[in-house]
Amino acid sequence: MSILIDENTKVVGQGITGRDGAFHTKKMLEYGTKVVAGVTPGKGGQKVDGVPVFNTVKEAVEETGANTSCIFVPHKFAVDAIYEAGDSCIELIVCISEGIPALDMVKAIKFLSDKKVKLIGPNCPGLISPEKCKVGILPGNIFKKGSIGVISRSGTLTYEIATHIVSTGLGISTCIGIGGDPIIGLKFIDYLKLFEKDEQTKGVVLVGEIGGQDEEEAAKYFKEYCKKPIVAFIAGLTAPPGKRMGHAGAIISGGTGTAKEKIEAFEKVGIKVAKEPEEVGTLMSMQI
Amino acid sequence: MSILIDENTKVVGQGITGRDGAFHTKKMLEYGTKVVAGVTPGKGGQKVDGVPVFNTVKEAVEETGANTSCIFVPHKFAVDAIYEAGDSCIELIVCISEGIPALDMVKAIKFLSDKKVKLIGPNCPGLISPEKCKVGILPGNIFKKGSIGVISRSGTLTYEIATHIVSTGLGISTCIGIGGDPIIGLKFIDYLKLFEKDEQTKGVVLVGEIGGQDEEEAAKYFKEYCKKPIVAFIAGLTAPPGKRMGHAGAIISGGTGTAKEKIEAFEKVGIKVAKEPEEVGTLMSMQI
Amino acid sequence: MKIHEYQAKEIFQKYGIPVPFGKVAYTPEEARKIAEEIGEPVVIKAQVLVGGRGKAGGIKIAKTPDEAQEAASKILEMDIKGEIVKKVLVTKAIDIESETYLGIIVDRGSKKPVIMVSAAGGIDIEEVARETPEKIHKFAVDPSTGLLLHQARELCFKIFEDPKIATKSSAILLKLYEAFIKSDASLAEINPFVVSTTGEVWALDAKINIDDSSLYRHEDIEAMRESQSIGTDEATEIEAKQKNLSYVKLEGNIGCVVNGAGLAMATMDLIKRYGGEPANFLDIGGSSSPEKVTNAMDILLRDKNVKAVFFNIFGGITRCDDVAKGIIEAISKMSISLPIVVRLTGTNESLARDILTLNQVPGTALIPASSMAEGAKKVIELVKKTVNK
Amino acid sequence: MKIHEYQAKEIFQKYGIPVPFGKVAYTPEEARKIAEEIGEPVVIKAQVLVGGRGKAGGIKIAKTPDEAQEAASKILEMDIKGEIVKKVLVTKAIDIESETYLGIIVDRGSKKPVIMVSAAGGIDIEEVARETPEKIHKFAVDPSTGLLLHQARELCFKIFEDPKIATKSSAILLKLYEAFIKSDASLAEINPFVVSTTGEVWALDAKINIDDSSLYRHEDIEAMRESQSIGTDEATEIEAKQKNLSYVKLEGNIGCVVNGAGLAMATMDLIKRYGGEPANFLDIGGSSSPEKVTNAMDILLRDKNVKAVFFNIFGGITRCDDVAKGIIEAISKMSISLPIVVRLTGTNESLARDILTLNQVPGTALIPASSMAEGAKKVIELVKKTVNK
Repeated sequence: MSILIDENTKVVGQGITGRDGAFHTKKMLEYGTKVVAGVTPGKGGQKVDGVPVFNTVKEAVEETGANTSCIFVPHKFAVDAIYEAGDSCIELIVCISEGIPALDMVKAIKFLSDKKVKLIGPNCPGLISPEKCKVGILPGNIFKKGSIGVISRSGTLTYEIATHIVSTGLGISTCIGIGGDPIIGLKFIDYLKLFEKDEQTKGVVLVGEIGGQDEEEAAKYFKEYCKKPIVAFIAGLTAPPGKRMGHAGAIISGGTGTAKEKIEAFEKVGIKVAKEPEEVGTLMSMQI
Repeated sequence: MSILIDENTKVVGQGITGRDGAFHTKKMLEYGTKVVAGVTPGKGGQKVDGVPVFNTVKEAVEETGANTSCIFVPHKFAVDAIYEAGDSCIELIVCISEGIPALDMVKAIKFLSDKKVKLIGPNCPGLISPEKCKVGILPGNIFKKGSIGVISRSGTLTYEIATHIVSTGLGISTCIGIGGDPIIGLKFIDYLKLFEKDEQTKGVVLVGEIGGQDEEEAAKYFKEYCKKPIVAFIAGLTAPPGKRMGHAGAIISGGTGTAKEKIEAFEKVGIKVAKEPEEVGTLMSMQI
Repeated sequence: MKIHEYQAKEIFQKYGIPVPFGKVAYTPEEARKIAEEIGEPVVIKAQVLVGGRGKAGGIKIAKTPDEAQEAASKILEMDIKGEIVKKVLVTKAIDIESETYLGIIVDRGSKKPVIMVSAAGGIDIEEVARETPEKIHKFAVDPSTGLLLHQARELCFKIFEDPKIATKSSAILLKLYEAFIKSDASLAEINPFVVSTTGEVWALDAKINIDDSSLYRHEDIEAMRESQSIGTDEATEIEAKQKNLSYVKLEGNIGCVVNGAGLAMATMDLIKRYGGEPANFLDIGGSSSPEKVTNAMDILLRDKNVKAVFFNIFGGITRCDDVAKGIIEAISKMSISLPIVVRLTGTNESLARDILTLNQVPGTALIPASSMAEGAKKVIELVKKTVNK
Repeated sequence: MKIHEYQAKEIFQKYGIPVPFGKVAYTPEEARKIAEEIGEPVVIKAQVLVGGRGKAGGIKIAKTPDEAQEAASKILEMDIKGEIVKKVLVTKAIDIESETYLGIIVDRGSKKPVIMVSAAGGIDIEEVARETPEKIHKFAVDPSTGLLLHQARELCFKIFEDPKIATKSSAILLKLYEAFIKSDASLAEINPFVVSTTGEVWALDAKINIDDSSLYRHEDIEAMRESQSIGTDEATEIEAKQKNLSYVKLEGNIGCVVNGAGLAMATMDLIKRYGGEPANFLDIGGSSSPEKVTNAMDILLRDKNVKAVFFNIFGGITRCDDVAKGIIEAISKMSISLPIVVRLTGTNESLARDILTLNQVPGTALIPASSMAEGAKKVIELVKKTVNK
C-alpha cells in the first residue's frame, strides 16, 4: 500500500526547465518515478530528459493524465504554481520551493480548501514510498521498503533518522518531509490518519522540532484515534526562545513551542521519545 | 403557504434608528409584521416603536430569534450590513438600500454563497405576503391575499400592476420587488422555482425591464420546469440603447437586453405578454 | 459613467498597461505641436463618448505635422452621432503585426467579473459575439481570489501562438484586471490590443465604463466627468443626477414626470403605444417634495420640443395629497404655459384630486386623470391640439 | 524580522492608527529638545528589540525637558537583556482611562490570521493567555474576505462597555488588520491600546514582526533593519542570511556547521546531551560549495569563545566527496588553528573520508567521525583538552 504515492503516481514537474527542476526530474526518473510531464510557461513543446514540457498544468494533465505535481518554481512564483496545480485537477501537490510569504500561503490554502487536492509543503523535501515512487528531492538510495511510516518537519535530519531506521533492519512504507514553514498544507495529524489506515504501515516515526503546536496536536490525536505505535524525536532542546532556527516555522515564541513541552506532550500519552537520532530505530523495533 | 415570508417571519431591522428605518418599521408593525429587533451599532439598549435595538445582528438573533433581516442602512455601509446578516444565522436578507457598487455586491454574493441564506435586492422595495407579513417599503393597503405570485424588477410599476391584478378580482400570494441593480441576490428563476412549489400560488406575474438576460433565462426556465402560467410585462420598449434608465440595471448595452428581445423570448415559450399594465390582470384571469 | 479614451489611457498607465505616447489637443495648432513633439507618424482620434467614431471618420493617420493639423481641423467640431468633437487625442502611430481583444465586464448572469479575450481584435466585439461566438474565450473570475496568474496565462495562450507574446499579454491582462477592480469599472476593454512589427505590445485603444454607484469613492474619476460634457445633453443628465433625479432626453414632445424607473419607462412606452412621442425619461424617486417637482420641471422645460407634461405618480407609501400639494407649490413658483396632465394614484388619491382641482394656478392648465392610460391619452390629445394650432 | 516601536508606529500612522506624537532621540540633548517641542509631560522609551524593557527600567516619565534629558541619559547605553540601548522614543504622555489589548497573528493551527482582543491590556498578553485565557477573545479571519466591519465590531463590543469607544475601536482594529496584511506581518500588536481621560483612543505601544519571506517585496521595511543593528549579534545573523546561511549565536564553545535546520538543532542538542556547549546554530543549506564553507567558517570564528568546530553533513543528494573537497579548499585559504571534527554521511562517504585524510592542511587538524554521535563525542573531548591546557 504506502500512502499518497505509489507505482501508479504520475508526476508533472512545475518549473521543470529550471536548474533544480531539471536535476531532480532526472533523479526521480532514475528512481523509477513516472514523471510524465513538465510545465514551464512559454517553453511548451520542449523536452527535459525525454519528458514533454507544456505551457500550462491543465494542458499537461489533459495530455498525460498526471495526478501529482512537484513544484520547483522560484519563491516569487511558487504560490502561483500552487494555485495553478489546485485549479487543474491535480490530486497531490508537493511544493519543494521555499520562501513563500506566510500570508500568501494562508490565501492559497483557503483556495485549495474547496478542491479535492492535498498539499505537502511548501519548503519540504517531498516524499518517498521506497521501491515504488519518490516525489521531491530526497536521496532515494538511503530508503528501503518496509513497515515504518516517517513524517518529519525536517530534511537532512529525516535522512539521518531514516538511515538509523534502516540500519536497525526495519524498512519504510512512506517517508514524508512535511515542510519547515509555519503555514503548511497537510500536518502531522493528517498523515497519522492516513498511516492508521495503511496496511503496509505498522508504526510511525514522527520527527518534530520547536515552534507551533503540531506535535501537541499529534499527541492528542494519537491518544484518541491511533492504534499503531509512534516513536518521536524532537529537535531544538537547546534552541533559545525568540530566534528563528533556520526554518521559518522553527521558533519558540511567547514561551510556547519548546522542545520540552512537545516531549512532555508525547510522553504523557505514551509515545516513546528518542533522546538522540540513533535511538529511533531501536525504540521502534521494540514496539512493533 | 406563500413564499419566503409568512406569519412566522421574525424581522430584525438593520439601520432601524435611521429616518427610513424607523418610518418603515412603524409601517411594517402596523401591517402586522413581527419586527422583533433592530440593530444600530452603538445604539444597543434603545427602543424604536417598542422594538428593542441591539449593537450587533448576532446579539439580536440570539435574544429574539429573528430569522429575516431588512436593511435600511445608507449605501456606504449597506454591504457591510449584508455581510453581518449573512454571518449571523439570518435566513432571508431583504436589502432595501440602494447605491451599493456592483463589485461590492459581487464579493458579498460570493460570501453568502457558502451560507444558508437568501438575499433579496439590493435596491428593492421588499416583499409582501398579503394579510400575513410584509418586509420592506411596499404600500400594504393595495395588496389583497390570493393566488397570484408577483415578481418585479421595479417598485412603483409593481404597485401599479398589483392594483390592476386586485381590481380584476384576483389576489396575491407573495409579491416581491427583486431589485433594480445589475447584481442582485435571488433572480427571476429562483422565485419561479419557489412559486412552482407553493400551493397557494396558481399563476405568476413577471414584471421585467430592459437590461441583462434575466427575463430570457426565466423564459427558458419556464419552458422546461414550470406548470403554472406566467403573464409578463416588460418596461422600456422606447428606451434608447446605452442609456441607464434610472435603475443601474436598466440599460441596453451592446445591442442586447432590449424589451423587444425579452418579449419575443417570452412569447416564443408561450408566455402571454401584456401590452400595457392594465392588461396584466385580464390576461391572468384568462389563464387560471 | 463613460470616460474618454485619453482618460481611460491615463488609468491604464497608472496600472502599468503600455499605451503609445500621446496628448490631447483642443485646436488644430495644438495637434500640430504634439505631432512635432512626437516626430513620427501620428494618429488623430476624436474624443467622443459615443461608439463608431472610426466609421464616422473620427480617426485619421497623419505622417507629418502639417497633415496632423489638417486632420485635426477636419475632426474637431465634427458631429458624431449627435456629439460634437471638442478634443482629439494625438498619439504615436504603431506598425501593427496583429490585433486582439482583451476585455472585462461585470457579468450579471454569473454575478462575477468575466474576462473575455479574442484573437479577433480591432473590430466590434459585439459583432464577433454574434457572428462567431467561438472566437471569444470567457472566464468568470472568483471575486475572492481575483484573477490568478495561471488563469490569465491559460486565456492568453489560447489567443497567441508566440509563447513570449502570450506571457507578456497575461501580465497585461492581470494589470487590466487590477485597473478594472480598483476603478470600480463595469467594463474595461483594450480593443485592439496590438503586437507591433517590432514585437512590442500596446493598448491601442482604451475603454472604461465606471459604475456610477462607486463614484463616491473615486473623486479622481468623478472629476473626469466634469471636464468632458459642458453644454451637452449629458451635462443636463448629470445636473439632474446631482438633484437626485434620473433624467434621459429623448426625441419626442411629451414631457414625463414619474416616480420610479420602471413606471417611468412604462409611461414612455404607453405614450408611444397610443401614438404620442415621449420627450424624456424622468424618475423623481421616492419622495416628491415641491423642490423636487420644481427641479424636475426646470430640467424638463429646457427641452424646447416639449409641448405638454404628464405627471404619472403612484402614491405608494407617499401620500398622494402631499404630492398634489408639492405640484401646486412648484408650479405656483414657475410660470408654465404648457398644459399638465396629472395622474395620482394610491393613498389619499381623491383628496389629491380635490387639491389639484381647487388650487388651479392661473396660466397653467392642470388636467386630472384617473389612470395611467387615461392620462396618456389625454396628454397626447393636448399635444395634437397644440401642434395643429 | 523584528522592528522597533518607533518604526512600528510609523507603519501604524501610514494606515491611520492614532499614535501619540513623538520623535527618536540618540542623545540626552536631543531628548530634551523633543520634550521642549512637545511642551507637555513626555515618556522616554528605550528602543530595543527584546521584550521586558519596562521591568528593566527602560521606560520613564518626564514632566519637564530637564527630567527628559536626565531620563534619556539613564536609559541610553543601558544593557537590556544583552541589547545596548542606542536610541529612545520621546513621546507625549497620555492620561490613561483604560488599557486594552488588540493584536493579530498568523495562526499556524487554523492557517489563518487570528485577531485577539482583551480588556486586560497593558500587561504581558502571554501571561493573560496562561492565567486567564477567558479574557482573550479570538477570531480567525477568512483570508478571502479579510476582516469584515461587523466582525471587528463584534469583538470590540466584547471588550468595551462604551458604545462610542467600541465603534471607534472597531475602525482602528480594521486599520490594524490592513497594516498587518499590507506589511506581511506575522504579528501586529497594540498593547496597551488606551482610552485617554478625554475620551480619545491611542496606540500607546506598537509591535510588528515582519515575515522574513516577504521582505523581497517590502524594501521600505527591509531598510528599517539596516539602520537598527550595527555591531550587534543580530548584525552577524543578518550578514549570514545575506550569504544564504542561517546563523544564531549561542553561549557555548563548540562551533557547529551543519546542512539542514533540523539536523543543525539536533547537533546542538546532541553536543549538550554529551556534556558540551554549542556555540551556535548554523545551517549552510542544501549545496556545500567551498565559498559557503568559507563564509560559514568566517562568521563562526568571529565568536572568540569557539574552541573547536564540528562539521555535521548529511550528503543526501549532494555527494559527500564534493563536500569534502569544499572543506579542504575552504580551510586551505584560511588559517585555522582550531581542531575540526568532520562527519560526512551519505552518497560517497568513504571517498569523502579519504579526501579528508589525504589532504590535511598544515596547521588545521581535521578529525573524521563516522557518525553524528561519534563526532559530537570527539569534538567535546577536544574542547575539554583545549580548555584544560
